[in-house]
Amino acid sequence: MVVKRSTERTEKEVEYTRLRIPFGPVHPALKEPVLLRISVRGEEIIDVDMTLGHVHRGIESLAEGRNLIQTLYLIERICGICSHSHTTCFIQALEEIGSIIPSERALYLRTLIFEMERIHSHLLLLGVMAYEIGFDTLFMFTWHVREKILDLFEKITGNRIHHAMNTIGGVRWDLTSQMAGEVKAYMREIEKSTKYIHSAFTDGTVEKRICNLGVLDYNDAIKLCVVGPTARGSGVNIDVRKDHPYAAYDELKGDFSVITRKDGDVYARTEVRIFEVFESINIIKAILDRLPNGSIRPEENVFRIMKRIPEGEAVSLVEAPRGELLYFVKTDGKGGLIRLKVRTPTFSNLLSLKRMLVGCEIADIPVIVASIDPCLSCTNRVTIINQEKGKSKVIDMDSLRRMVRRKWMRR
Amino acid sequence: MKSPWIFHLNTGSCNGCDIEIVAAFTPRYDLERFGCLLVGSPRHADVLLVTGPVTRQMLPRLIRVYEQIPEPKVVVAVGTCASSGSPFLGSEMVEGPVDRIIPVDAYIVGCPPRPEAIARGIIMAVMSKFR
Amino acid sequence: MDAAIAFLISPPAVLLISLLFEGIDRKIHARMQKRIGPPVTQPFYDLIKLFSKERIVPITASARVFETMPMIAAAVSLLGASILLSNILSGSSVIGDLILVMYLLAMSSVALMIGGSASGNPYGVVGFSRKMSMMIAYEIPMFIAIISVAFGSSPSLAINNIIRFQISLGLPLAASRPSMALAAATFLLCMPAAASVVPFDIPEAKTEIIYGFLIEYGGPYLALAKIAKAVSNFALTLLASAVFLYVPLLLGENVLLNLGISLSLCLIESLLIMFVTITVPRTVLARLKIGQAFKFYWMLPLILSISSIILSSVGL
Amino acid sequence: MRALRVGKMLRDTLRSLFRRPVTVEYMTKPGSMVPLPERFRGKLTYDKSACIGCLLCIRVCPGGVITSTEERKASFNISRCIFCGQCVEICPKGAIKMSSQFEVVTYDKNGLLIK
Ligand code: SF4
Ligand code: SF4
Ligand code: SF4
Ligand code: SF4
Ligand code: SF4
Ligand code: SF4
Ligand code: SF4
Ligand code: SF4
Repeated sequence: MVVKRSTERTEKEVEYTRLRIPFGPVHPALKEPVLLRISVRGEEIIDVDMTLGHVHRGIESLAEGRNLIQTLYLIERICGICSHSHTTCFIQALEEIGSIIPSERALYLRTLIFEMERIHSHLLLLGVMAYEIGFDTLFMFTWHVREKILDLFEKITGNRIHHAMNTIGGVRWDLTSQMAGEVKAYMREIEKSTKYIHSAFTDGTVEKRICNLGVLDYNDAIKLCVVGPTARGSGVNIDVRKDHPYAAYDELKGDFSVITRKDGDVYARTEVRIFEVFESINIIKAILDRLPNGSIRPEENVFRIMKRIPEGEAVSLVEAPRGELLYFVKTDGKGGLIRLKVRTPTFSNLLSLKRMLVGCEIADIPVIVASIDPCLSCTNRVTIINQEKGKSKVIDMDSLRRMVRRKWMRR
Repeated sequence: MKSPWIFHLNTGSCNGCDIEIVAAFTPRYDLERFGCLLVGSPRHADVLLVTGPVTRQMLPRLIRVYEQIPEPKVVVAVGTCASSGSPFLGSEMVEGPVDRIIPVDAYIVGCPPRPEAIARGIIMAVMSKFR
Repeated sequence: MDAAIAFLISPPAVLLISLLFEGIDRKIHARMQKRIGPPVTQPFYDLIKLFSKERIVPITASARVFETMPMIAAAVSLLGASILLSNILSGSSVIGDLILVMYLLAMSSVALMIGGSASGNPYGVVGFSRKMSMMIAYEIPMFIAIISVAFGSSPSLAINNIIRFQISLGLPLAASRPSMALAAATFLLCMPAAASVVPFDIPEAKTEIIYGFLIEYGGPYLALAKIAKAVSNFALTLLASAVFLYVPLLLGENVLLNLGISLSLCLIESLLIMFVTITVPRTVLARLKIGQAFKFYWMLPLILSISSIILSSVGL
Repeated sequence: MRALRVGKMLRDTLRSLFRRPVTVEYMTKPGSMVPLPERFRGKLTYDKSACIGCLLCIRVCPGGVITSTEERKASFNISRCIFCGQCVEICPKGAIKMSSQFEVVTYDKNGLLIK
């Protein structure tokens, strides 16, 4: 018994020498709420504990009570950064269930918006990265470049963020030849500016902050099932666009390559994103050159089309800017849904954070967290409990309570 | 008042409004022209920008942040989902809209509103409160 | 000018000028980022607003320390800057010398630091420990540089003696001897850290620790903290321009005799120094980590300052 | 090499110091704003006389904006609108249009009802 008491005391002493810092849920480095409870000794991180679910809105269950067209706009609002990925993924599942084949032109336009969205998302993240390391000027410059893409979105679809481009069986807005010219001209400018941003990211003080930081090696990347640029930054060659081509990617396969880097650090992930912007520009140029003619959507109104979708289920995959996005859709045959399940890329990537963070400094937290590009509005739905490493996993009262809450959340 | 300092709270938004708020501070729109600053601590803030329909988990935080802001303060609901909860109304997880929980001085409807509209909303809210 | 009068008019003048400087800094910063930026008078609006706001003392804070420290910080830095300005105005060195000014300015940071860590917020505590390491890193080279200057000129620590020494030399101090040039370089290198701007704003990094020790301060307390910062930044730039590069002497006798012109020249020069040592670094650089900043300051400026003192002791 | 890159940033920032800022002086200079494209989806307008009361718009609206009035016409609560434009698309008579008004800012949500 005496022995036990003494161990208790040393544990208390350990508790005493470290400081617990809550990172979030409301933190200027994060635009969205997540709570990382971080234990530090001095500046060094010794443990990370995550709590999610702050923006849990119950979208899946809401969708199950609405008709398909309403759901389309609802799931667009899962996220404002890759809204088009979500709708595309959902629509593809519906089209598969209803055996509706969109026209070639529609598929190309979908792809066009998809790649523009990737550019916008990557530029956004590069800006955020700069902001996290205190480089406000680079942040301002990057976001200024990004405005060009948003202008294009507004011209083509009528809104800067939620494009509402997809509809069942096609797309809603056509690309006029004048717009095509504008897109081309803007792409040239963006290419130039992105080169500039790249050179700024190799600048001395920037390099100091992001090289050899938050390393996730190849094996860990495989083990933790990370996806998207996070995985590609660790040398894992996965990309849904190549592996399971959808939309028009089958025909565009030759126009882009998958960017991978071996180092697995923050810089590698950043660089992957920078070069993906160039690849996206290549894809867009190819699309503009080869855009087929034809109608962009079925003539019938959406209710007719919704009626054509029978009871059935489908799984659909797309490569969102942050990685593989998966939808499971089960329709009821009456224009509604029985079940919708969304597996988002950030959700797969978040778990790798602990591996990256432990051993780094407080100053690195925002940088590392930003490097997996965690936008959490789609991800916030589970509670992850990390007990102290090296000890057996204990379920204490607190985590039990959290698990109960998790069950209740899922209802 | 010529220096509204802004604290932005995401209560379950889709990011759309959040990035537009940040965009409003970038060179193109430059809210700092009006003396606005995006601050990171509610203690420094005068204006609370709320985005999102207020989820159950964020409800207590919203109240706490609201209380942490020193008087006089202004609350602006940015976006449709903060103003009225739509399209997330009906979910068990959503407690909003914002004005059901704290008093709101101005609503900016839009999904997301353009940065210009956000600027106008902030200025309008500040003017109504501090005249 | 009479020393007493100079000392009386200095504090409001210092307050006015330092806020104006901050406004100019913010404007230039914005323009360098391709935006319009706030009006130059923005810091005044900010202060007026902050003073009219509610006072909140967090329950976790030890109230008395939390409340008094910003006042001490503002008062002390105002005092330091006023001593400096009134010395230049009056042309005599009755009140205070270089060491006192430096000490008062350092003390203002310390006061803020203590007040912030008394807020009970963990970020405040991290801010405290970061500021602590930063101060150790930059204050030592800075003080060595000052001492080297004191040795090198006459030797004296009184600000006016140094100015007069420069006039008698007919050269700004930094241009007079290699040792003095090194001391000036050290001082200027330490400026961004002393002003706590990017890349050395580590103790109040917004995205990392949310302003560190300022996190819980709001309303009037924050206003006082802002004053303390603005004033000590101004004092540092003025100190650099008066002690190391007293330019009015380059323009000849008549300028030197006219207090108004030489003072405004001095101010313009400090504005330039502010641009070079505060505005530009914070615009074109990214924030360093505490270890990197520490390494930087213990490498270059420390070596510079020590070699300056060695050189000046051998009379170079 | 590294120093050169810092120099580049320095050069560009200094250059922009002497160029005109890119800021659009919205609200401070009358008439200056980011141009609105033709397709912009702004606040709805409703032509009651054209409406035939088919109520299709109610069934597609994801935000629950539209309700039917007693005389079987539509009534819009714009504070709930997410500007998707689906109602415009479905309406057989073109009674609903999207204007270019993008500033839907209000002190009072009740002012946003369109009948
Ligand atoms: S996981 Fe969350 S967001 Fe998704 S459906 Fe369930 S409750 Fe909604
Ligand atoms: S959900 Fe994640 S962990 Fe599960 S199989 Fe897929 S990638 Fe692996
Ligand atoms: S990962 Fe999720 S939150 Fe992030 S952009 Fe994609 S959908 Fe949005
Ligand atoms: S409950 Fe079981 S199946 Fe579900 S996530 Fe946990 S371990 Fe996997
Ligand atoms: S636990 Fe099963 S039912 Fe619940 S959300 Fe996860 S996958 Fe769906
Ligand atoms: S109003 Fe629209 S864009 Fe804004 S947060 Fe809500 S759903 Fe997203
Ligand atoms: S769809 Fe058009 S015609 Fe039908 S009710 Fe609505 S507004 Fe009237
Ligand atoms: S634009 Fe969309 S949300 Fe607004 S009323 Fe029409 S269908 Fe409803």
